[in-house]
Amino acid sequence: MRSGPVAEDAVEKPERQLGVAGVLVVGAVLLALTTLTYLLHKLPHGAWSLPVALLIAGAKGLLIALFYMHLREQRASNGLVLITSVVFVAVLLTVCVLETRTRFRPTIPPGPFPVEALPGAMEDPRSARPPEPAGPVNP
Amino acid sequence: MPPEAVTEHWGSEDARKQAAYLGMWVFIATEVLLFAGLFTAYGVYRSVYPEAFRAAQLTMEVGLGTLNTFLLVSSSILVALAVHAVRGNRPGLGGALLLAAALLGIVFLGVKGVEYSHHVREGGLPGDAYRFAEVPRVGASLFFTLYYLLTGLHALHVTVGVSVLTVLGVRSASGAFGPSYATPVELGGMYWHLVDVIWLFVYPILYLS
Amino acid sequence: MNELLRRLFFLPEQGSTFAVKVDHLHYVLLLTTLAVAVGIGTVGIVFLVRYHRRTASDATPRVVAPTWMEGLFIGVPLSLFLLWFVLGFQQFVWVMSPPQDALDVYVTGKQWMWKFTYPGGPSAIDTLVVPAGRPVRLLITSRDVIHSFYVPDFRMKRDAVPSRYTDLWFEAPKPGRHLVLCAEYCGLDHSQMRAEVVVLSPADFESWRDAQRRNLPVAALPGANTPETMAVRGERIATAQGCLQCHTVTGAPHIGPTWLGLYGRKEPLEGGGAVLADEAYLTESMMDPLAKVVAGYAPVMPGYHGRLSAEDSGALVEFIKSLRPLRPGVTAAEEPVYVPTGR
Amino acid sequence: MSPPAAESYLSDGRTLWSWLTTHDHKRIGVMFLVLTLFFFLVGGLFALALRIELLTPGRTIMGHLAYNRMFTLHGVTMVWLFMIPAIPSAFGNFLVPLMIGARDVAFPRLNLASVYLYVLGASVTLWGMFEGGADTGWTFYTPYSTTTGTAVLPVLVGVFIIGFSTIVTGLNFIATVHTLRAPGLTWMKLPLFVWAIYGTSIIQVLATPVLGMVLLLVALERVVGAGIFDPARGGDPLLFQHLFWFYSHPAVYIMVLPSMGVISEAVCAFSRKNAFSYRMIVYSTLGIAFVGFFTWGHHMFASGQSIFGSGAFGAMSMLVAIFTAIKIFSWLGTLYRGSIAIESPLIYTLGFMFFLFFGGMIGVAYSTTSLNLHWHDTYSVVAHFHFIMVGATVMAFLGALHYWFPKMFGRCFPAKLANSAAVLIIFGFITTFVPQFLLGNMGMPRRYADYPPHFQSLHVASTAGASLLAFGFLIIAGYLAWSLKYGAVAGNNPWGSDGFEWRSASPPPTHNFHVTPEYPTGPHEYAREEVPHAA
Ligand code: HEA
Ligand code: HEA
Ligand code: HEC
Ligand code: CUA
Ligand SMILES: [Cu+2]
Repeated sequence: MRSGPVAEDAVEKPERQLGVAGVLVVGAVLLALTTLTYLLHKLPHGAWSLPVALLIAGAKGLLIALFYMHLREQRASNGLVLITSVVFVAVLLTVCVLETRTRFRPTIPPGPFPVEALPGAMEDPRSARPPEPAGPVNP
Repeated sequence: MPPEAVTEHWGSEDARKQAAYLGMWVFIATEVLLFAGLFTAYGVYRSVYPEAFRAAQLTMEVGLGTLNTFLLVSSSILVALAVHAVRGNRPGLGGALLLAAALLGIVFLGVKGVEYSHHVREGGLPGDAYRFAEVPRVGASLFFTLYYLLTGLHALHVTVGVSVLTVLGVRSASGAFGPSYATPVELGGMYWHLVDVIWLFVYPILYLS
Repeated sequence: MNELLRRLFFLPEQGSTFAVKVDHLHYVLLLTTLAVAVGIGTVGIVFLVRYHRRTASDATPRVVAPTWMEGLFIGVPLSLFLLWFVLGFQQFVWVMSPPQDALDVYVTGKQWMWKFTYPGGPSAIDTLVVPAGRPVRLLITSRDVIHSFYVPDFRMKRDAVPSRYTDLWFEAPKPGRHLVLCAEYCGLDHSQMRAEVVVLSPADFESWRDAQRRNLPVAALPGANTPETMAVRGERIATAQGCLQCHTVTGAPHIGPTWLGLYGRKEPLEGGGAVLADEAYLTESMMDPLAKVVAGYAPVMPGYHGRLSAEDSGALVEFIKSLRPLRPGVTAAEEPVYVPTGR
Repeated sequence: MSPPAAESYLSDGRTLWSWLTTHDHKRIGVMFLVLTLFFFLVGGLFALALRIELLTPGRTIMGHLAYNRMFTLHGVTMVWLFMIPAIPSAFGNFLVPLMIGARDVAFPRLNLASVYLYVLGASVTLWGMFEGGADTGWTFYTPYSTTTGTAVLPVLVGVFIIGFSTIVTGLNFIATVHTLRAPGLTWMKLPLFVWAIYGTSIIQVLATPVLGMVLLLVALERVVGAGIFDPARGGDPLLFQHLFWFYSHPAVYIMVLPSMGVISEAVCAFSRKNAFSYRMIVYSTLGIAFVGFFTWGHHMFASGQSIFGSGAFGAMSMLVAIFTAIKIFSWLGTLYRGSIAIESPLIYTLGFMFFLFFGGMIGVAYSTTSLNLHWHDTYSVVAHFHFIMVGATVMAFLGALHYWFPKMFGRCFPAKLANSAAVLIIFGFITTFVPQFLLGNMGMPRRYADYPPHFQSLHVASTAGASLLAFGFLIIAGYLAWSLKYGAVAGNNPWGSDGFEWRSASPPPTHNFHVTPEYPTGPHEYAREEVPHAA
């Protein structure tokens, strides 16, 4: 029924396809990055270890998306879909974490509630009072 | 070969391909957001109970986790090669590579099973069943629950991926695909890469640092 | 003017300093909305009449909004909205930051009652007594699900979240009584989880508190004759009938099993089996205690058949039902500084 | 009466089987229409039961438990079984391919699958209703939803499955709009309804998976005690609220964006004018889809959320409100110098604009944070969202039903009767929900089976209004059903609309077009030679 191309230009940019060598090189980089993550973990590490590990994971993800999932060969809209989803994951995560971090606990005068042992604490661990300081640990 | 009617519906071969890719990417976006809830829960609770999470993390078996990472990354490489082979008109080779990747996926699941059995023995079970004496309950119990949810949901995806790869591998080996019709292999491959990428993020947050 | 607008918009009495403040913003917003509504309505009607279709083939010009007009569409509402937001958020921050010298009261919500406790005593159920003209800070928590402490006259509410304290402060300028409602859905009797704030003059408040500390009944309080809830009545009967000589409400077993958390629990029976402690079983246990004896206890409880009226036993059941286990995690006393909790 | 068109999608196979196995987007749209109307009726019956119970304080016809279940089921049915699928899945499916000159949606088989997913999810939910139904409210707040003894699980699972159905529909529309536009139909010539559906699809695809996850977590907590939100294990009930509203705030735009699309079409068609500001409507659609994701915390101002969080969410809510304002002004502007025909779709359109404005302004008032502390979880909120969801979205739904009824079935309905029914609905609406807003001002909390007596008079007014509404809907149902069979044959373009969907026959043939249409201009450009005229 219809004729002529869609309103879009060509889908793929075939000249950007990887050859076997390319695929293998990307693969080697991926394996190397994985090893790097593991080695960094072996080193003594502190507050930065998680961001660094996530950064490496992000780099690996980017490589896979671009080359193995052929984003590089495809229209920009496809990349946009991926970027949007990642952005919204980031939004959800950061906003929730930031919100929890910025809550204030009110000052508490001597409370009326010495937290009593719960009934049935012995037989059902579910309702048991946690052994460690109840509630969140302060930074 | 795509049936004649399909191209008519699409108007052009390019449109058909683009729709397939775009549809797959949108699907991938939904998968990413499906995991977002769990990642958020992890982020929030980790920031609330840093010590408990650290303590729980120290009991993870990093070796097995790393092994699994290597397994998935290698299988991804195999899948990428398979797509290349199919596009280059060697569907037989492509099929073999796909089946090999599926095999790695199965090994991954096996390793995961071994890990689970260790946790079960220790009592590091999710939710109500938590009995792990080594780590305090509050917070750590959340860590283990999240651990099971993240890895469990991921394992579910691996299982689906393995079946997809197997079907595609068999069909490819029997010559169903070729340079002019590689879309199913490409889409299946994308799914498998997605499974891999999600693991790449699950691995550091659960096992490392 | 204030009074007129308040009545026009069906707002309740202004029982707190915050209510007075926030109502002004309230009026501004509602009046602007009405004004713009009139504007939009007029424009719409004028267009309808003026440009009414006359023939099926009326010619119409192509009209496109000029850019400056698009700018107005965005700019005018946006600046108004942001202005309102700034004003409102200032009030919000003010009302979320309790002053230093506030009187503290603990508020515990549980299905379906409010309990108020003053540090150092006393405590009361469903009636919160506060002095007029002094800021009061409520430290709110819940023992089971989320509730919300809502006083329409104060124009504010705050959720009671299990395992955590939230706070709310207010200052009631003059003595009076204000209805407290639960505004977060919490189950069966959510709609009946009511209480009352009684504002007394400072002197009355002090004498009330003294009397309370010396353990006078709540009913003696001037003006506070709230209808007794079933659960409260049950508590009184339990004391009067001597149930509490054998049963505790704290969770500790005594001669008989504790009542805390009894309702809904599966009780193991002497001689095997178990029974779900529902209303029927509770009533049966009072009337014919030996029918089912709880494992590990001697069958010593007297039967109360004929000694308790149907209403009394109903009240006792309600009282037992109200004794829900406390959810853990309520933290003990803290240093008097604000610290980020992380949650 | 002779059948309207000799050969149409309706006559192409008349067996039930041919409907159940169809891949035709038009038939799928009609099936969704029937299903969602059915659930609108169910939800409406729940609503009437609610209103009757609230007639008097204390017990009127049901106890607390029954009431609690009733409003939960009312909310769940109306939101997930009616409102969210109503316009996109029914009218979107029917119209989007017609409007972009395509033969079908991109993935017809997936489209059929989404019908079956919807039916499956709806059946599970219905089964849950027969099991007694949940009593958690449509928001499923933990820890109540994880501890109550009612049949929460089937409802959760049902909604979870319906979520997949909406995801599939959204995915399909995105791919369709991207790849199946007819030659020459560029993005900035797309009908505004298509833009609206496109924006909606983006939200559906991005937000719904999060809902799926959070429902799954609640279900797991109920079944195996996963305990992610359980305070006894250090969990945070507020995290549930964050995840839930991350979906549900954007979801309110899933409900309102498609209806905005309907209104954009109807305003143009019935004033014979181009859109006053096409560009702004398009950008604001995308703006809502994007900024709508940053405001979810405005449902949690009173919950113990941090003050900073409340401030940020409040400010973002102000931003998202602007986009709606732009649209309302553009629609008003479209009427300017038009040739306005007062037909029932236009009456609904005017109602829509007015009620959306009111409801929206109440929303803006909430976002000032300080006012929210009084209004939160009172009947004011109930009024806010019914203003938008009934006053606006249901109006738009009815408008769409009337506007496209001839398109879908090739028949006209009695116009005078339709106009009076529309006016009746608007009056009924005002009497039902304005009193609710005032109740909220008085401080009447929502989800109350029983209330202190001083609230009664307004409740009585509201109930009276609800019965007017019900009466109005009955009339509409009556004459539409009658017209299906006995209505006058409509002809291809009874309204004389220049919307692209009218370029095929009414009802359209199975393959939509006999000749591929051409698109020299955008839709609704009436200032040119050769525009269609009303019959
Ligand atoms: C389709 C549904 C829909 C839509 C579109 C909206 C739109 C908006 N909503 Fe609403 N909302 C709901 C459905 C919806 N809402 C539901 C269901 C709930 C309750 C959930 C529950 O708890 O069960 C809720 C609750 C809710 C709350 C929480 C209330 C509470 O529980 O405390 C808030 C708070 O900020 C809010 C805000 C807004 C805002 C700012 C908008 C904005 O998008 C509105 C924008 C529109 C306008 C602003 C009107 C147009 C403006 C003009 C024409 C300009 C006027 C010009 C001048 C003033 C110069 N909504
Ligand atoms: C789209 C959503 C939607 C719609 C359309 C409605 C429609 C109505 N709602 Fe609903 N409502 C909600 C969404 C909706 N509601 C939500 C989300 C809640 C919150 C739930 C919660 O707290 O968890 C709520 C809560 C809610 C409450 C508050 C309960 C409480 O908090 O205690 C009340 C009370 O009056 C109410 C009333 C009504 C009424 C009278 C209508 C009327 O407009 C209904 C009129 C409809 C009919 C009477 C049906 C008649 C239909 C036919 C006869 C067939 C028609 C057929 C054709 C047209 C072909 N609703
Ligand atoms: C002499 C002590 C004594 C007194 C007084 C007493 N009880 Fe008991 N009660 C017991 C003992 C012992 C048991 C456990 C054995 C049994 O089930 O009979 C018990 C069991 C019960 C149970 C069942 C508890 C469970 O865990 O299953 C209920 C309910 C109860 N009592 C209510 C009451 C009420 C109400 C009163 C007062 C009106 C009361 N009791 C007075 C000793 C007492
Ligand atoms: Cu407590 Cu509602
Ligand atoms: Cu919202």
